Amino acid sequence: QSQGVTKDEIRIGTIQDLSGPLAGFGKQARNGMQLRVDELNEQGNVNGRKLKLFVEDSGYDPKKAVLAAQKLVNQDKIFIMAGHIGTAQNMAAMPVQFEKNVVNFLPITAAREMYEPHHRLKYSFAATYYDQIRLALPKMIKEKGAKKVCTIYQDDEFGLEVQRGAEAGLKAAGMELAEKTSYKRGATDFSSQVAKMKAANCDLVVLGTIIRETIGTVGEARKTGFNPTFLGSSAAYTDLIHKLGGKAMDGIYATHTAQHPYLDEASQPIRFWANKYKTKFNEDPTVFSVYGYTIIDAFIKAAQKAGPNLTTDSFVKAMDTMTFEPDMFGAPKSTYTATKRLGNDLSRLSQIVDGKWKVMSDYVAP
Amino acid sequence: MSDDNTVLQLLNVESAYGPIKAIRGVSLKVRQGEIATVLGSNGAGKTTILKTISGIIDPRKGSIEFEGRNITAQDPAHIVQQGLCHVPEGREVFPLLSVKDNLLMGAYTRSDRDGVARDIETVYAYFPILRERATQHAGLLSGGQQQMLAISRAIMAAPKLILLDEPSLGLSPKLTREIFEIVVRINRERGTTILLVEQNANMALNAADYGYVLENGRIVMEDTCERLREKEDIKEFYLGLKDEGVRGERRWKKKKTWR
Amino acid sequence: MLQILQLLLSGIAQGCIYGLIALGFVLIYKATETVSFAQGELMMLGAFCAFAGMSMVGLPFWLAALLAIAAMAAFGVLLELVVIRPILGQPQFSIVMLTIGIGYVARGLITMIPGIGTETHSLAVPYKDEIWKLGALVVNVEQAVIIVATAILCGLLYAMFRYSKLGIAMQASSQNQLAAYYMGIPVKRLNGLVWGLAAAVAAIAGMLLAPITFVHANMGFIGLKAFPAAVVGGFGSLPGAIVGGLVIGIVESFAGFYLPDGFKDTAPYIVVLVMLMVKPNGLFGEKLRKKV
Amino acid sequence: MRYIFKTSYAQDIALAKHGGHLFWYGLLGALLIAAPWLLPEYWLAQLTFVLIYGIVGLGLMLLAGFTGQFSIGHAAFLGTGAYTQAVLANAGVPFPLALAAAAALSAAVGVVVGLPALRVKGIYLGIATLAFGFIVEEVFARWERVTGGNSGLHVKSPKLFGLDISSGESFYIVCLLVAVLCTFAILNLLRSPTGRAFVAIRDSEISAQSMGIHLARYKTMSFAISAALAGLGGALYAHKLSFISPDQFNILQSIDLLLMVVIGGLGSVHGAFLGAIFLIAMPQLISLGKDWLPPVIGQAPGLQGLVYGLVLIGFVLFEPLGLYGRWLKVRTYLQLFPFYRKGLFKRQKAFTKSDRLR
Amino acid sequence: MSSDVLLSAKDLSVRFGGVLAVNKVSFEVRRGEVFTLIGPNGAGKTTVFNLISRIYTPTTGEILWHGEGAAPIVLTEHAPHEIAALGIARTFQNIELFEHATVLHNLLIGRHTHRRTGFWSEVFFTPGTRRAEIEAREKAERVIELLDLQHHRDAMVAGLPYGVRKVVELARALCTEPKLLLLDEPSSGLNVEETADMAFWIQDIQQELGISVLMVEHDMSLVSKVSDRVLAMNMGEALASGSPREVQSDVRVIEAYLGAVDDLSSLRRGAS
Ligand SMILES: Nc1ncnc2c1ncn2[C@@H]1O[C@H](COP(=O)(O)OP(=O)(O)OP(=O)(O)O)[C@@H](O)[C@H]1O
Ligand SMILES: Nc1ncnc2c1ncn2[C@@H]1O[C@H](COP(=O)(O)OP(=O)(O)OP(=O)(O)O)[C@@H](O)[C@H]1O
Ligand SMILES: CC(C)C[C@H](N)C(=O)O
Ligand SMILES: [Mg+2]
Ligand SMILES: [Mg+2]
Repeated sequence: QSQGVTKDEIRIGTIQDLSGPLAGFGKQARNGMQLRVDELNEQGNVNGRKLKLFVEDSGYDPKKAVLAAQKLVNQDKIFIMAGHIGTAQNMAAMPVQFEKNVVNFLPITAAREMYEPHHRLKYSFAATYYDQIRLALPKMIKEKGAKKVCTIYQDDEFGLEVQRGAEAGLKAAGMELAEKTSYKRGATDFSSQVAKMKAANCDLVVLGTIIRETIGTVGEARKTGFNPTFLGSSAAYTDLIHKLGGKAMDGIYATHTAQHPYLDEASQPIRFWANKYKTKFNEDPTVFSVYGYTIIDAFIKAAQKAGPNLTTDSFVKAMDTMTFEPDMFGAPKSTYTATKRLGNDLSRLSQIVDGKWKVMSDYVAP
Repeated sequence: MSDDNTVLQLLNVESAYGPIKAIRGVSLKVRQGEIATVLGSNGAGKTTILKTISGIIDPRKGSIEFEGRNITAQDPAHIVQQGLCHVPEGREVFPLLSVKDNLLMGAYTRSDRDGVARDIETVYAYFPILRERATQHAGLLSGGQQQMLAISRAIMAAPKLILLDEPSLGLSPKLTREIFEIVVRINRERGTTILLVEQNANMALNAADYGYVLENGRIVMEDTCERLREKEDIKEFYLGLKDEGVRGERRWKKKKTWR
Repeated sequence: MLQILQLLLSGIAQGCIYGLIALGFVLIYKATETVSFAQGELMMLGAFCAFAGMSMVGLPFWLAALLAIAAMAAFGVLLELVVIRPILGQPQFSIVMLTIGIGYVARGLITMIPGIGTETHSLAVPYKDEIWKLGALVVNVEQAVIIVATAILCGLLYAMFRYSKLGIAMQASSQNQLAAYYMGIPVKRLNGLVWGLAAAVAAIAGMLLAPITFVHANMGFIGLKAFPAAVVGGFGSLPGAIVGGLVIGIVESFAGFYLPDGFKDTAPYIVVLVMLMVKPNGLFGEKLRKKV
Repeated sequence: MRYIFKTSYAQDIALAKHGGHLFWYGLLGALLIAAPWLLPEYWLAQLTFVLIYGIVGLGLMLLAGFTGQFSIGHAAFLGTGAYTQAVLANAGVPFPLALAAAAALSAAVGVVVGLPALRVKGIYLGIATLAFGFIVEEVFARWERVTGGNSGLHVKSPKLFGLDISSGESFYIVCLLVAVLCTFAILNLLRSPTGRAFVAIRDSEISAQSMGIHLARYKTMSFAISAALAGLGGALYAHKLSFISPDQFNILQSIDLLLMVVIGGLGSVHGAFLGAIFLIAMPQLISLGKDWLPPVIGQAPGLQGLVYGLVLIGFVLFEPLGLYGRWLKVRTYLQLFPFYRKGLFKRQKAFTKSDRLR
Repeated sequence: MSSDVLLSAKDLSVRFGGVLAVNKVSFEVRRGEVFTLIGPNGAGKTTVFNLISRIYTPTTGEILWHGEGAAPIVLTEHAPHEIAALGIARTFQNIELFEHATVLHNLLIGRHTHRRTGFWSEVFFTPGTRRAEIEAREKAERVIELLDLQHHRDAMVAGLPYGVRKVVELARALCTEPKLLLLDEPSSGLNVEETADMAFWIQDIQQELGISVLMVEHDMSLVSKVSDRVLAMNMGEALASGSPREVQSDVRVIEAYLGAVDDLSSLRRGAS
């Protein structure tokens, strides 16, 4: 009998950034998860068990993440850690969980470390930043006939993933990196980084950035009359970019997996779902709400399959034979095995066209 | 009982620092235009009385009236604005302001510019050194010079009542004498009432009209200064006349303990 | 060459912001000898006020700005009244602690506003994204505005402390509260005034900064770079604050460009250390020493 | 009210001033030793953190509370200790050695950071230390070969003479031991010439000097000791958290440490630990409390900071002397219970003078 | 005893910006004597003290210290904190005590120059340290007794009245067991009675303890009672020196410093 599972309750823990630079994401992810949990508890249960979600705030700070993990694992005795946001944060928290045999289930970050090196308690769901950029970059270069490629990245595990992806992509295209700049987590002034890239007169910039940094960088560039092609990762694929950045953001590209649910153009089921979300949290859902929702959904499916005697082992066994069909949000089919712990490696490309993300390419596999 | 010309009146005031009672039920009265003095040995509570009057310490008991208005435990600044100025023990100048600015701060409560200008001149006349050092940081003045500055600030304030706490502290004999002449002049010419605390009892008893004797927190004697000057034990303990006798014995005791 | 000018320019603009925040520090320091760690947060609040005024109430920029300044000034006074005054006269350090506490509260409160606190907003200033081209040199108006505003503010405050009775009294009460009371200086009221002023200055800084770093709960942390600014200039000197700010800003922008990553963020602190070694009292701070 | 009649100088020097002390501290000690059997795992972990922060607090207390030098960069020392420990432990160096090294290295850094203290005072020193703090943090972030940069560093579980002491209980005991030793060291120091020299420097540098106290030497020493303790704390912290990254040692951490000693009560050894308890318990209490609040408030992210700030403000307002000050009052109250006079603790009007002249 | 001179200052001068605070002042303090500086306010007396205790450095001139050992020591070659170790202790004009420590604590700090314990022995509080501590307290206790401070032993300095603080400061200076004691206005803020005590104490210090005293004082009764020789200064310059009586009768001193000594009755009301 694993911790966090009683005869009528399953305890799920998650750590979100509710107060830091990614607060915009964290809250929505939490809401998405909560929504699915409540749905289940209203409509039924998992083999007679209700779900209980324990949320902690990390403020996008690895240390807080560890403390939060220790609390969730040792005090709240969660059965599983689901949808923990942030690469560095996950890296920090995982050991705590693994010590107590708690699965790290579909963290909201697409770093390779989420399933590599292999560990039986690691499950990750989306194409990695590394692959996203590695695949998208050469196409971009060809398409735009770019001569000089630069990168700006957050100097932590996340940023580095993007950076490495870019280098790999360039190698494929047989090019060298013209200039690489980095910034500290939570930085607000990017003038000198931009100046550097401008001086190296780059015509394509890979963004290892998230929300504010993306806007800050692009904004600063536009101001100083520096207009290269911008390519971001799924970390930058968020409506916040064009909401905050305004028209200055038009034209930038980002790779991603799930899609932002623009209500006016969304399909009927999504609109229905969105309304439920809106009535519950009175704000529009975003792509991160979708992440949160689908993560819990996946958990439920797996837990169902694991059967009435739910333990970490039975869950892992069930999970390792799972296949998730494409859902209404347009996420591709994903499968897991005892050795393959990345759901799928498909990603696509979008661009902001007059204030909205427009899908530019279909899913591509490495 | 406060007859009309009473400026300041304390009714059994009691002040303490935490658990330590510094003054116990002190009642005293200062009349319009007079110079009153409080004598007392170290730690008797003289400074405490003055601090209590100007609201630096809130009394535990008792009341303080200034010109009939009750000023017990009010905000010090407010009390001063009523026309009462306190020259504290140990100078308390503004170390990083120029001497000139210090003087101007003395006149903070005043709004008559030319009046202030005139008084600055008067003060400079009393203490030429202050004019010389007008632009120097007050903190760099010598002890005595700071004392002059402190007194001058009070003059600048042109108050109705001045509380003087050991004005002669660290002043040369000549200046001590001059200070007292100035005090007396201010009192006579401007009719400023003055409450004086002074270790130099001899000076005090000559300059003042009325005196109180304070011993560990209580007033043990009060009378006009003429009479006080004549009292035996005043002579002995405060004027230091009639030295041998008592002191001789204490001396002998001390030698014994020391070996 | 042009490159350098461009860097210089953005350095100066950034520096002015530091200077502007430092101005707040110095203001409070001169008048109360406490170091306010809440200055950055006050700035943040100011920015949010303006944002609220414009986006929610839908006021025109100038009106919103004025209101924000007024509101913050009032808030500053209130803050002093409720939080600072009760422990006036306690060791400076407890007051410093208070300001830190205020910082936490401000950040917390803002963050707690549902749907607004956690988001990042942009302040739609009329001159947003406008740029002047001087030849090839790009001056963007946001920065120009900052520079001008800073200069004016500094001038005004300097005059106040140097010449006005009020300003001198403020310094007096910071140097020796007791004596200030003896002189009948209304120390408490002056403190209230100072905090009001400081908050207003912060509000201005906030609104000037908003177009560049956006409005969000943690924008106040930039205040940490304003400390070096204030120190380089010599804590307690208003022009010093600005000059210090400029030094920091410029060094930063050049370090960011010419030096490897990481130096950009540390440059200000290296500068301040060097400064303290060679000139312990900063550029404008005078050498003080107790006479015994 | 208890009156102590001193009959010998030894009594004046003794740590425990009377039987009562012995009894109560003995009891405390017993409870602490029994803790692993009394407390559930999670709370024991919290207690361990209290001890760790307490050790750091001791150091900062010595510096800020007794020598009057405020450091706003103390996290740097914490970090130095933590990274030294992490690197050495991962390299398989025995725990005690690593610990010693951590303390020593931090002390060395402390000496360097102490240098400006010889020339600058008050706010200037504060900023100088703050600057050092930032620089050291950046070093942790940039020196990737050793520290693993911003992606952080995992710390192998500590081994003492072959046996693993990573389990909550055993590691707690280790921390307890270190904490107790450090406390005694500090107490001893404070009741001997060195300690008095520190206090002298705090109160009046000029006359300290004229009493023959070598300011530079003692200030540096104070910094070194303080840093060493922070280093020790950091080393233990590294193991307890088992993951360290540069931004764990940023300015906010430094400020927290400072808050700790101030809330605990500057100038009292108890204060260090009381402050630590506060620092650790606070977030716990908040996160416990927030379940009772309506979700709009309870779930709001800002709550943590808000409450923290409010409590801090409350403290400074009602107890500028910190927890220890409050404790003293409570004790006095109990001691002279029937005769307690109202207004005995009524705060005097107080007035400050310029710190710039000292 | 090499010579009977303990400390000698040769044309000392120091200038602060425009102010020539001390100007070519020379004097000698002999072993076992009480030597007094008098002079109007701002004459430069305290500055002379500050020069000796190395708080200021003279612009010109030198100060020689004839401690034990034949060769005199040039004070200006020593750091401020070394002065105490040489055997020179001082008090300050406006008291500089350790406010937040008890009287006893203050005195113990005074013992600093005699510390024998090392850092580690203190950390472990070895028996040696314990012994040293007890000894320090015994020494302090004798001073406390001499100056009648028993009553205040464990009181916080912050709470003491001005007069007592003066005495505590003297006590602290004595605890360093100096050869030369610099007293800056020891009697200011004391009333006649206390001043008389101070006089006795100074005499005890000189005669019983054999400590030489260099004193600045404005109270002429005290000066003439205790001092062997007096140097009068004015505007930073030496004005006159010699026995108390000689100096007090010097016209320039009277003119600049003492003022006409007529009776005080002219102050009284009614007296025209
Ligand atoms: N800040 C304080 N804290 C505690 N006790 C104090 C404080 N200030 C004064 N006292 C006590 O109050 C009593 C009166 O002190 P006060 O300074 O009024 O005496 P005083 O007559 O002015 O002495 P002096 O002539 O030396 O100035 C003294 O016994 C002193 O110990
Ligand atoms: N650090 C300084 N900077 C500038 N001027 C100074 C400094 N120290 C002393 N002075 C000036 O030097 C002169 C002598 O000062 P000093 O303190 O020696 O006088 P003093 O003889 O002690 O007078 P008092 O009897 O009033 O104490 C004074 O005019 C003072 O203003
Ligand atoms: C949700 C993501 C934006 C988080 C980010 N990719 C990170 O790894 O830190
Ligand atoms: Mg007094
Ligand atoms: Mg003097």
